[in-house]
Amino acid sequence: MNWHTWIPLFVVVSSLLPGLIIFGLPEERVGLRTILNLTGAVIKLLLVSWMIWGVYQGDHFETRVALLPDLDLVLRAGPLALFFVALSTILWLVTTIYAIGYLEGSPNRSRFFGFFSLCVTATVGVALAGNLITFLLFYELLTLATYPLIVHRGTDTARRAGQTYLRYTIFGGALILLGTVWLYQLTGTLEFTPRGFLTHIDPQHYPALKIIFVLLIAGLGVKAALFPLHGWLPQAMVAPAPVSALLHAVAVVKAGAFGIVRVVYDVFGVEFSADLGVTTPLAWIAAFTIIYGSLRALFQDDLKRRLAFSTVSQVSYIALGVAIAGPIATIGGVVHLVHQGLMKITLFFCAGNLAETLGIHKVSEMNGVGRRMPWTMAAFTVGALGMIGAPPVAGFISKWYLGVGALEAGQDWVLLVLMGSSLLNCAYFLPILYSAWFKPTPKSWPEEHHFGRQETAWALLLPPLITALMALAAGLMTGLPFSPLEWAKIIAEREFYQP
Amino acid sequence: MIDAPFLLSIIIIMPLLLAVGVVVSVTQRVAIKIAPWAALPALLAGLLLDDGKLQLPGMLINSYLLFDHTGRLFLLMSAILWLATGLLHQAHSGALYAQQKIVFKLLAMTGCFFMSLAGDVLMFMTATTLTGYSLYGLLAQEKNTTTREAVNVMLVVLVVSDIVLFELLQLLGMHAVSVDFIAMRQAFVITEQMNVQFGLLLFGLGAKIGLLGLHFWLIPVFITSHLALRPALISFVFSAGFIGWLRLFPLGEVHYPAIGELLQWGAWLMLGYALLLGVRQIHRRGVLAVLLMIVTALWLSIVAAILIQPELWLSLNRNLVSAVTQMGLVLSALMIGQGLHKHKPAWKHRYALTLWLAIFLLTVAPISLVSHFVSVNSLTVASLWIGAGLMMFILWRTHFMLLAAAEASSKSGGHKMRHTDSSVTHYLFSGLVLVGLMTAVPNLKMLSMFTVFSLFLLLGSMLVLAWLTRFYKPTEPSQLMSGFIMQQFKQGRSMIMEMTQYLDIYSNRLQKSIKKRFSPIFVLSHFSRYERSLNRWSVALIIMVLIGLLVSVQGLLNQ
Amino acid sequence: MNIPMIYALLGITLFSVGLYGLIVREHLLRKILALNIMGSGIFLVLVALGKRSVGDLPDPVPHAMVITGIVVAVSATALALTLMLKLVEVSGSAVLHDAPKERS
Amino acid sequence: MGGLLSDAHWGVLLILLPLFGGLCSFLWPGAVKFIGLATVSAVALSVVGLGDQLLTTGVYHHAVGGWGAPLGIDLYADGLSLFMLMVNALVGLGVSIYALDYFDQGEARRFWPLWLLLLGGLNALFLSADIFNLYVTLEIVGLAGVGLASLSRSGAALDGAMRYLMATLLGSLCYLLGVALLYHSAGTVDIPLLAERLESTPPVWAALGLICAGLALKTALFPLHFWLPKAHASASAPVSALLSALVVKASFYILLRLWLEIFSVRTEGVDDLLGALGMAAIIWGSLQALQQTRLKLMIAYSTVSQMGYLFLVFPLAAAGAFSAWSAVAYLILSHALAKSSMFLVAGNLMHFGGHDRIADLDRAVQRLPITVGAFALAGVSIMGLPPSGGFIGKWLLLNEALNQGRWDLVIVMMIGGVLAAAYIFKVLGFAFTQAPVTHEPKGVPAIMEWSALLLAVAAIVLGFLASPLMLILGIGETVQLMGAGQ
Repeated sequence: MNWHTWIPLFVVVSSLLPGLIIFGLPEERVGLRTILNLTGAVIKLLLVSWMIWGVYQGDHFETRVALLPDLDLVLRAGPLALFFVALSTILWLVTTIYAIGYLEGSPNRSRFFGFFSLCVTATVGVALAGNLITFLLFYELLTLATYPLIVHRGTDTARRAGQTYLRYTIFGGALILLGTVWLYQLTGTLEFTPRGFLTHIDPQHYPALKIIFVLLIAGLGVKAALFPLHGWLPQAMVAPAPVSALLHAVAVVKAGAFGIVRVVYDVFGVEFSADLGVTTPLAWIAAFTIIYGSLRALFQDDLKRRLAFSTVSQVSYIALGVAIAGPIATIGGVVHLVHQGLMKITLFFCAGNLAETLGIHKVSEMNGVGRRMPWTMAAFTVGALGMIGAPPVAGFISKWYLGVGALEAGQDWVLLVLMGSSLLNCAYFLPILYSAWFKPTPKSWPEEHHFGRQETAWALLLPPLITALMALAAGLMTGLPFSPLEWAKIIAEREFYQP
Repeated sequence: MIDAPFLLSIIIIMPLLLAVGVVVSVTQRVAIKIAPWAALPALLAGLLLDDGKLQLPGMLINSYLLFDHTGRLFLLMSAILWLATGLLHQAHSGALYAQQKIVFKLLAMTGCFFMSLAGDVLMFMTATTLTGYSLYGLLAQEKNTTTREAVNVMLVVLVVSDIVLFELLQLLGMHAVSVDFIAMRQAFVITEQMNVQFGLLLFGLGAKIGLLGLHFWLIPVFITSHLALRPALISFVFSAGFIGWLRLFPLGEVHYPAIGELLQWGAWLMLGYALLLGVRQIHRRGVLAVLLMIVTALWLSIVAAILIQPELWLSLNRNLVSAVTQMGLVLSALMIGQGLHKHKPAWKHRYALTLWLAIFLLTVAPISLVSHFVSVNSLTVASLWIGAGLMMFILWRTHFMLLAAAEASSKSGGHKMRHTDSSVTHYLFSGLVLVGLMTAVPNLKMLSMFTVFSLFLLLGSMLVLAWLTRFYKPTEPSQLMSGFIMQQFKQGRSMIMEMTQYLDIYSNRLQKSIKKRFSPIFVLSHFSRYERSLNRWSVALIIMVLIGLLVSVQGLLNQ
Repeated sequence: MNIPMIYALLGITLFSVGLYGLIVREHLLRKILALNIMGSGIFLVLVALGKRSVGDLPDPVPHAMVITGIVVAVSATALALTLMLKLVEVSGSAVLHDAPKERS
Repeated sequence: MGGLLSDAHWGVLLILLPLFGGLCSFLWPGAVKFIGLATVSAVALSVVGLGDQLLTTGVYHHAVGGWGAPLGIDLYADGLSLFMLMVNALVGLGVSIYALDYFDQGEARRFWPLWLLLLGGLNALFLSADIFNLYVTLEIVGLAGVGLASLSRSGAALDGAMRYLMATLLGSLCYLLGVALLYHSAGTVDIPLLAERLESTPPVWAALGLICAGLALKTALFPLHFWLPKAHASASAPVSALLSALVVKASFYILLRLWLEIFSVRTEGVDDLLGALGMAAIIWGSLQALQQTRLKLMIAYSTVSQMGYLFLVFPLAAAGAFSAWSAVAYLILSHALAKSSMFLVAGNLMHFGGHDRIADLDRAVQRLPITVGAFALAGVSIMGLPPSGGFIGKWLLLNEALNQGRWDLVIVMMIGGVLAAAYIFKVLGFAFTQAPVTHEPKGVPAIMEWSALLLAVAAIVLGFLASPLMLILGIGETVQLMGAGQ
């Protein structure tokens, strides 16, 4: 009974099992539900850290289950997979605490937490997938698990937002299915191999490979909110704050970006896709999305919609990093996967706090919030500065590597895009900070809840602070061996550019 | 001297710990009491510690704290200035939001010390941003809107200059082997598009020290900043501006006469503009902003000279740094002290004496550097002398104007003495000037007899000139340059808002019409009519017969 | 054209007459009658084609099939008639109404 | 024990048991529920026995009454028929458990005998080896189906049943005429013998045309689907589940079986015609389903669309690849499970809210979580999203279509999947929201909810059992022959 073959499966099951049990729990069993949630999260964290330690030593973790006679489901824990799994596990633990606090006293929480753990199972599955078919399976499971969360409130707007979400993601899923079958037809295998498995395909198939690349990237682009396919993200903000925090800042959007990284590096191989000539259009689309997302965010008065458009623009950094096809740019793109997750989830937590404690949803209502809720706004400031790329917080490292990587790959125009996007980020984040800290507080808040001496409930206040500190630490302590940057370097030289 | 580089980290950790102490309610009272003395460890370290390097394992990308001659001098300057700020703050601190101000003050202080100790580029960028944002937090506490606008403009300029600097570092990063200053300087030397990078550097660092064209935020901020924050402001401006030049730009290693010439003429232009602005400026602190521009002009002319003859730099290095710190100290002394004579008529004579000494020190700093260039570059010598003269003229003129104003107010029934106890300010004023004198001593030794004589000659002539022009008052008061910029900014913003509103309305209308015409229900209703026809018996059965026939005919055809 | 072929053709004509009747006639009783006519047409075809083997003994298999066919036809018609009666009882008319104009 | 198991005539048992059970339940109405369930589970066990026998000794062949091929009736079971028997057993078991609580005493007395007779007819159909026997079993199934459809005695049910009766009778009569012509030209009705003797003469082609038309009408292929929505929507829930999942597939099985063996001398024309009709069925069925406001009508039209998928195999099978056949078998099984579960869910919702208007499914998610969960899982299989059996079928079909470069089939399958997602999620969306008018709900017994969930979960688990099922399909040389032959 070699343990190494079953750990990836245990990691996936460790959130699936509590989820299924929670579905069965009646509404009032709050205590049991919290225990189940937290134990699931802690177990997963322990397993993941064991695997990280193992992979660091060079062990090999893989679970293989036969699906079709010559095609089987594979869960493999490579450095890239663990990178994303670690992110989603930590943030799941934090978001569960936040969700428990946020949904205090709201109806049908068993259903919410059930689907919540299903979502995390799907995200972990997406990360650990060893071949394209398993990736597709968990990718579609992610769509199915997130739909009920978006429609959780049960209002008509929620239903319509759910419909638009589905229209995009189901369409994206169909594209990926077509691409995968066609690829399977051409190559006969779908296993993720470090530098792509398409190099031996004879050239007369190259036009077909180009179309497959477009199909796969379009399908993944839906979830990664690339320009034409990002429409669903701002509308999905109707979901409760923990949903928009974990899902639309970390799980769903990152699954798309992670998928793009997987396809470009492990299916096509970055050199092969570069001389196939498909990476430059992807770079242009990603660049355009960065600018477009920031521009749209500039004029959104609703706070969560502004954050949503900022997510649209920030996630395209990863796509840009991948599309530049240089080793340093890869590190930048991959490390932004974690940094953006940490920073964005802090911002969404704070937005949720403001909505929950003071009933503020609009940016114009945020005058003087810094005085009423100093700690939340401090976390928000750290997140916002990170997004702008101000040095102490994590954002600037990924921008640094992206910039240097772009120059090293000879694509100087990327530097202008990065500069423009930083300016636009300042333009839509600094006014918020200015009005929050320095404008006088209004006489009364829309609907204010008092939580005794501290500004808001512990469960709501702790998570943003934790993630803000993590973002700060990821920025300052990048030299440490297990920091996101070092791990991104391991990924780059182990997976993508081995000589 | 103690050789213990690990002590360097205390300089940074002490203020941060205090900041946390202020925030946490339990230790709040104690922390607020200690806060003003937070700069003490930095001062002691500056005096006692040897030069050294402290590797910070985890921090950023293999970054380390560097403590060398320039670092020491700037650290000392920042420490003194922040000590002054702490004391002033304690004396004048308003009750409102004291806690928030102290936190921002401690953070800004950490940033300033970080700047002088930063060993690598990213650490330096972190320090600049940290100081910039926390200083903005401090300055924006003011109530009146003019201060708010001025400080907002300052923030915009700082942020833009940071981004430009970040891009420059990325351009250098491509060639640099690692992130620290030495590697960056090498990269600067071997790059081919030198003018692009020098332009970025000029823009990035110039924005902070009032380069011509980026100077518009200096005057309003200097005028409106709170008394206690002025030394801090000077410390930030000098560290962010000049340390960047000294550490990042490979002075003495790159020979670039073309840019040198251009820069020299630029310096001259700045001096001329400074004269024009100085004369029109009647506010005593506005004048000091102009002085800062003159200092920058002199700095650029020196840099131009070094670009033309790189070998000058070896000898010039130490004097230049001490001259700059000396000017910084004296400038901050003037920032606090200039309006003091109104408060304590009794101390009038002591005040006048220190003021004269301050003016003398400020002007002697550039002159002391003349000896390096006297045989080499006449243009630089001329600009140094002119710069010194200009400073003297402007300072004297403001002094006389203040005296005239004092007499006028004393005749009109005595100006009510402001209640704040200004003794602390007095002591700090004279203290800063004395420290300035101490830093100037090594330079003064270099002065030849001839230069001293010509200096006094210049002093006398400027005195007379200032006395003559003290009655000339510009017609309308010096309008805040920043106001004009703010209007442009506001109009641009409202125009963009209108345009997007129009876009939104138009796209909504387009969407509605598309939805109505191609909505699925509309299209599908066509199908339901066909469906009903299919449901009739006769149609269905005819189709069935057709299919049967079709199949059999198919078979018969290709038997 | 020997005799059995004629009978086979007659059977097929009966089948098509029945089919026409089924398609055109509205009333259910007529449709059931039409079905019976089609059934008997097919049985005639079966019997007619039965005379294949050389000897004068006819081939027994089609006869077996016809008997089963008749049994099936009878039971089907019985079911159809009772269903029609039930339909008349419930909806008053023995005509299959096409779907009423659905309110769109 | 192994010995007894392997040589017992499971095939005969499979036919006799349901008939015997039907008679008993007719004679003793009091214990009808017990007899019914016992018979259905016995049938399931005998299917397992037959499966085991087939796996050990290969194809099962039994001449009924000892008579030889030309005259007597043979029973024949290979991989494909075993697969269909499994479909019968699984769906039958699920629906029977559901029906225990669904019918009140009066209706139960009439439901069980008819249902057991239907089961007997179906088993006989899948085991028969000659085309006339297929006709007889087809008739049994048709009449039993009409009887069941008219069970609820409402006006709509009777109207639907009548249409259904007319359609099935017309279909089987055409089929009988086809059989007559085939007998005339080949002198036998046994399928293997027919396969050797047939050559392409005019009567054979006429027979082919008639059989295709007749069976297409009974399988409700696109233009001839008029009778299905009304019949299936108005019948009571378990009955419509049976009709949609099993009866419709029986005639498709016959067409498949005949196509597989007799019409080996084929032309592309006919394949492509059926393929084109199949594609049209997918698109038309989904579009109609999108428009329906009532849940059961929507599910019925979804059946029309899903049947289209099955017909896509004919153009692909011209090359006789094994994966095309396994894809169809897989699609049949997963569709049967998913569709029956959906109809049972519709039954639950009718029972709960008194109506099945989709727009007024107010907050069904909180009040009937298991039922809506079952609907979602079944929907996943219908849409062909990964974890489900439907996905495997779709994957194999797509693979085969791409292999032969049939891009039209690929595109239509994609559009079909997306449209299916549209109408299924429309229902799920309304299940979350609050309906304008709320009425007091009636409790739904647990067995009914859990049986629906069981069938839906089976459809999902099917996705992971691909390789063993493929093994079963491989028994019997017919499918291999096709694969190996061409």
